[in-house]
Amino acid sequence: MSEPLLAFLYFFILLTAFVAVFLDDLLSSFISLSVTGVLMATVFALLRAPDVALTQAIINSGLITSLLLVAYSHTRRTPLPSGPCTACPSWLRWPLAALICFLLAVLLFRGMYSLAGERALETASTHFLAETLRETGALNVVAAILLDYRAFDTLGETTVIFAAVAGISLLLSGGKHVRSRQGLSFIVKRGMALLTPFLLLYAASILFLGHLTPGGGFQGGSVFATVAILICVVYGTGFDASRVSSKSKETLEVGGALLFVFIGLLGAAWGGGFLANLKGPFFPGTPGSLFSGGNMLFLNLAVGLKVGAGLSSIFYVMIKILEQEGEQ
Amino acid sequence: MIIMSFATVAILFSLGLFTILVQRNAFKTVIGLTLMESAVLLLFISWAYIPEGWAPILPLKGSGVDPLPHALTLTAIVIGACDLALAFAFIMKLNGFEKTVDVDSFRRLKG
Amino acid sequence: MVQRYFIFTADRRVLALLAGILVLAAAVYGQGYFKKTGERRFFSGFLFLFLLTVLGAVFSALWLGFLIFIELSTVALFILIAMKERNVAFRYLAVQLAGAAFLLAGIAGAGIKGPVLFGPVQPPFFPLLLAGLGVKSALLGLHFWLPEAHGKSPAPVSALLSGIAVKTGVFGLLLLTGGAYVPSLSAAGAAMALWGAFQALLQRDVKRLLAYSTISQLGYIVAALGAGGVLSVPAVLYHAVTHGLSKGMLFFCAGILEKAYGTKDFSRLGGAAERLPGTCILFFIAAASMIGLPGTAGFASKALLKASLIDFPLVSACLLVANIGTAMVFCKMSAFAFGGVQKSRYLHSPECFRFMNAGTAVLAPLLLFSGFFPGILPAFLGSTGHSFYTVPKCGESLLAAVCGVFLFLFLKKRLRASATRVRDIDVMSERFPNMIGNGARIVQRLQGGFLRGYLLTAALTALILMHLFS
Amino acid sequence: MMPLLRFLGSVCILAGVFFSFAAVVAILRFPDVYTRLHGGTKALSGGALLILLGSMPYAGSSLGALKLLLIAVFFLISNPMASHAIARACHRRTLFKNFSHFSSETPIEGESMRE
Repeated sequence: MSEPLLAFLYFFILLTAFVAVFLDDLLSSFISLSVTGVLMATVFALLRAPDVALTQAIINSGLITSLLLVAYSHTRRTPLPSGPCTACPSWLRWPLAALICFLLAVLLFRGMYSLAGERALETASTHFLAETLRETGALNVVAAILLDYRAFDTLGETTVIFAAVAGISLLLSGGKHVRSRQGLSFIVKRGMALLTPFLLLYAASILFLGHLTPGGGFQGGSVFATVAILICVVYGTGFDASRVSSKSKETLEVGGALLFVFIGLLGAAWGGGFLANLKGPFFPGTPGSLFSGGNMLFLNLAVGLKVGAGLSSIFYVMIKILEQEGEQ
Repeated sequence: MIIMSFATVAILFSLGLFTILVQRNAFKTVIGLTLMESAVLLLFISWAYIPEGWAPILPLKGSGVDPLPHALTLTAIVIGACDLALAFAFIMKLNGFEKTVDVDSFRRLKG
Repeated sequence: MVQRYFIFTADRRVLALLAGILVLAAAVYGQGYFKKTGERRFFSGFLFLFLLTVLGAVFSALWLGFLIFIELSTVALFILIAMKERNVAFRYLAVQLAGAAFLLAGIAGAGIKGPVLFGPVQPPFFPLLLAGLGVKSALLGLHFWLPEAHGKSPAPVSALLSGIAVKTGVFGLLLLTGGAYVPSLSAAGAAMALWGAFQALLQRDVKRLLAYSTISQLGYIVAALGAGGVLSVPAVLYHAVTHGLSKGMLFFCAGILEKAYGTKDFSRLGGAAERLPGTCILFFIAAASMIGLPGTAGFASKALLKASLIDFPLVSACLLVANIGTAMVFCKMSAFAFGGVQKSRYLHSPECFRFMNAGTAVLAPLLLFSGFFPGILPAFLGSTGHSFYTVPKCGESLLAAVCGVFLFLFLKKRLRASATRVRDIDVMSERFPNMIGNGARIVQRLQGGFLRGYLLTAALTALILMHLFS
Repeated sequence: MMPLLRFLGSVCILAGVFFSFAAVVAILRFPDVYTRLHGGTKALSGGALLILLGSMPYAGSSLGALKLLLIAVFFLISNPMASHAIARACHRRTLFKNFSHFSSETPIEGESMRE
């Protein structure tokens, strides 16, 4: 493991973070934030965490930045009142905050330093690494943990996404969507026409091979959402709305969640308890083949549906508001 | 090597907190939040790394890296993304009311 | 189950007897005091609930049981007071709950190893329990709630309040000290006796006068309690009983006066003797017992008190002076309330007076009976062989009464509806509400609504704590 | 055979690094959006392509090398497209009115998506 490369990456992460914080121009601080995300993804990859790197690259540096830009372009920013902030003068606030953060950093570092002893695998992890193939038939241990050993938490997680989507569409409800919106130029449209199938293929591969190679429901779903956003941007919301209406997005989302619960119930039906793998219709199959991880494939599909539809409907709701702004 | 990543985590986290404490723009607060969250992610992963470990994909070529924190981090990233999206929605809504993005102008929660 | 949580020893039965009699008298009195039948039913309903909770408190074997039942009795009293004065009731409840907080803290602390028996407690938690019970039994510094609670609540309720509620607090103190000698308590008792009598002399309102005299009589009890020794338990309980009965009668008479003349102020009271002869006689019986004239229960309990304070000359001297003061107080009340010319209109309603007089009359024979046979109650409590009617004791009490009367006649003009009011700590209970008011204003200024301000303070405190404890 | 390929690969990577460096200089030095955009994108796509191609022999399996090639192709398609979109957006926003001598087609109203 190359030590200097990691040090270099850490330095750049901190550099871009500082830039993102102290730059006055918001747009460029957003971009440097996404650069931090990308660098973080490379660090994760170097630290032997491919799944997390993939997710980080897609969600934190991809989706979040696009949502950030949409939110930024929507809010009408009247210039900040330059007067001294009334709560407490800035000359007092900056040093005080700096002191607090420095103390916090010292404390955190001291705490972590005492932790940094010799690292050995705990019992749980050794069990996971040794038994996953036999117990779940999946090759990707992380996906096995997520979808088999701790499937219930993943269900909880999908409900969190559901809650976020519901919250956002509640907050930003109202405002109708303008149909006739031309997208970008002809060249970009044709280019996208060429690229979209490959993107979709890539998303499907992440989704369905989640239990074999790094990937899974969340990453696949997010890539689908990104593809939806790209189409929305390139071809304009008119084209996109006629293709996949918001109603169908909702049904997809709810369908994903229900599929997840249904698979869980299937496990319970065969006496294995809610979300039990390798029970009834689900069999371990030959490791490495597509239908090998018991119900993990279908769970991935359910989560993918949910996350894809959810995130794209978030983007869709935000976009919709924007269009309404554009009209006045 | 671990010490270096722990140092980065500490600095990144306190930087995020510093942003939230100092900056008056709501978007900068969101940036601060993102930094703090990614610091935590980095802590998880660098804590899970074992020097000669391989990625937790079977069949393992050598000793594996600790897969449990990876699963936790995955969940953390997704949930972090959700609440950031909510934060954007809040900012857009508040901007609708207050017509500015200055955090000090959101003073409805008075004592 | 009952055996483990409740004990029925002799001293608890005495207090329960007192509570029972007073509640019975109050029930009869209440029929006359309240006009509307709804109020009467409501009053007697909660009255017996109050009795139940007091019995629970008195008989409980564990400190926790005692705390629970005493708080229930506070709630019952709160409801009874709230019939007439709502915010007084709230203040009373607030103060009592504060006391209960101390009590609970002490009990929790003491009870770490196991349920704490209702008795002496290890040193570190003694002050906590002392403070909690001090609020309940209106010790010197903690008596600010008593004058206001007595002054404004309905007559039967204030009779209960000073007759039983304070006594359960004192009973707690008795078991807390468990016969040990606590110098601070006896000093506090003497001081309470003097201060109560002094303040009572200067009051314009009948009920506040009686409230302060309750405080002075409590001073007697607490002094005996602090002195400790084998005699302390019978002396404390005997005086508690006599004070409960006579103070109950006095509050009933005050209630009758209030109903008859519609006022409690001395300046507008007067000439009640020829209008309410029965009440006047009952008043004199109770006053005699309070002063401790021979032949009444007061004399016997005061003699027993003096016997238990033999080796504390200073304290007994203070109590003698307080006794003179008490005599002056009741001369003042009889002169201004019953004697003199009638100043305000007399609202004639014989049937309600019949009930009220009957209620008061229930208590009178008990006082006289235990006056003529003083040895019965101490014998019941297990300490016999006291000679009550000896020449020096009678001489001493008569002397105190006589010079009390002469002093009053001498100072009569100054004590008439005296405007001079020595500020007492109970003024604080009036300032209680607006203290909370400007507290809220300070909080408002602090919470300016700046989210970052909140975060800054939160982060700072979190950090300091982490540094302290890490 | 493999060491020769490795040598050629490293030469390609070095060329790629030089192109990236040129891109950075271009972005810093050029006066306005269009020239800066043009310099940045062309050099960058050139640099990234070269690095990718150069690292193909270093990839573990031949499948890995194929994947790198795929990335290069994708990069070749998307990068110019993106820069075209940005340039057109800037033009239609008529950010630089003083460059009116350009044959500006009728700018379509409505806010374009800022990417």
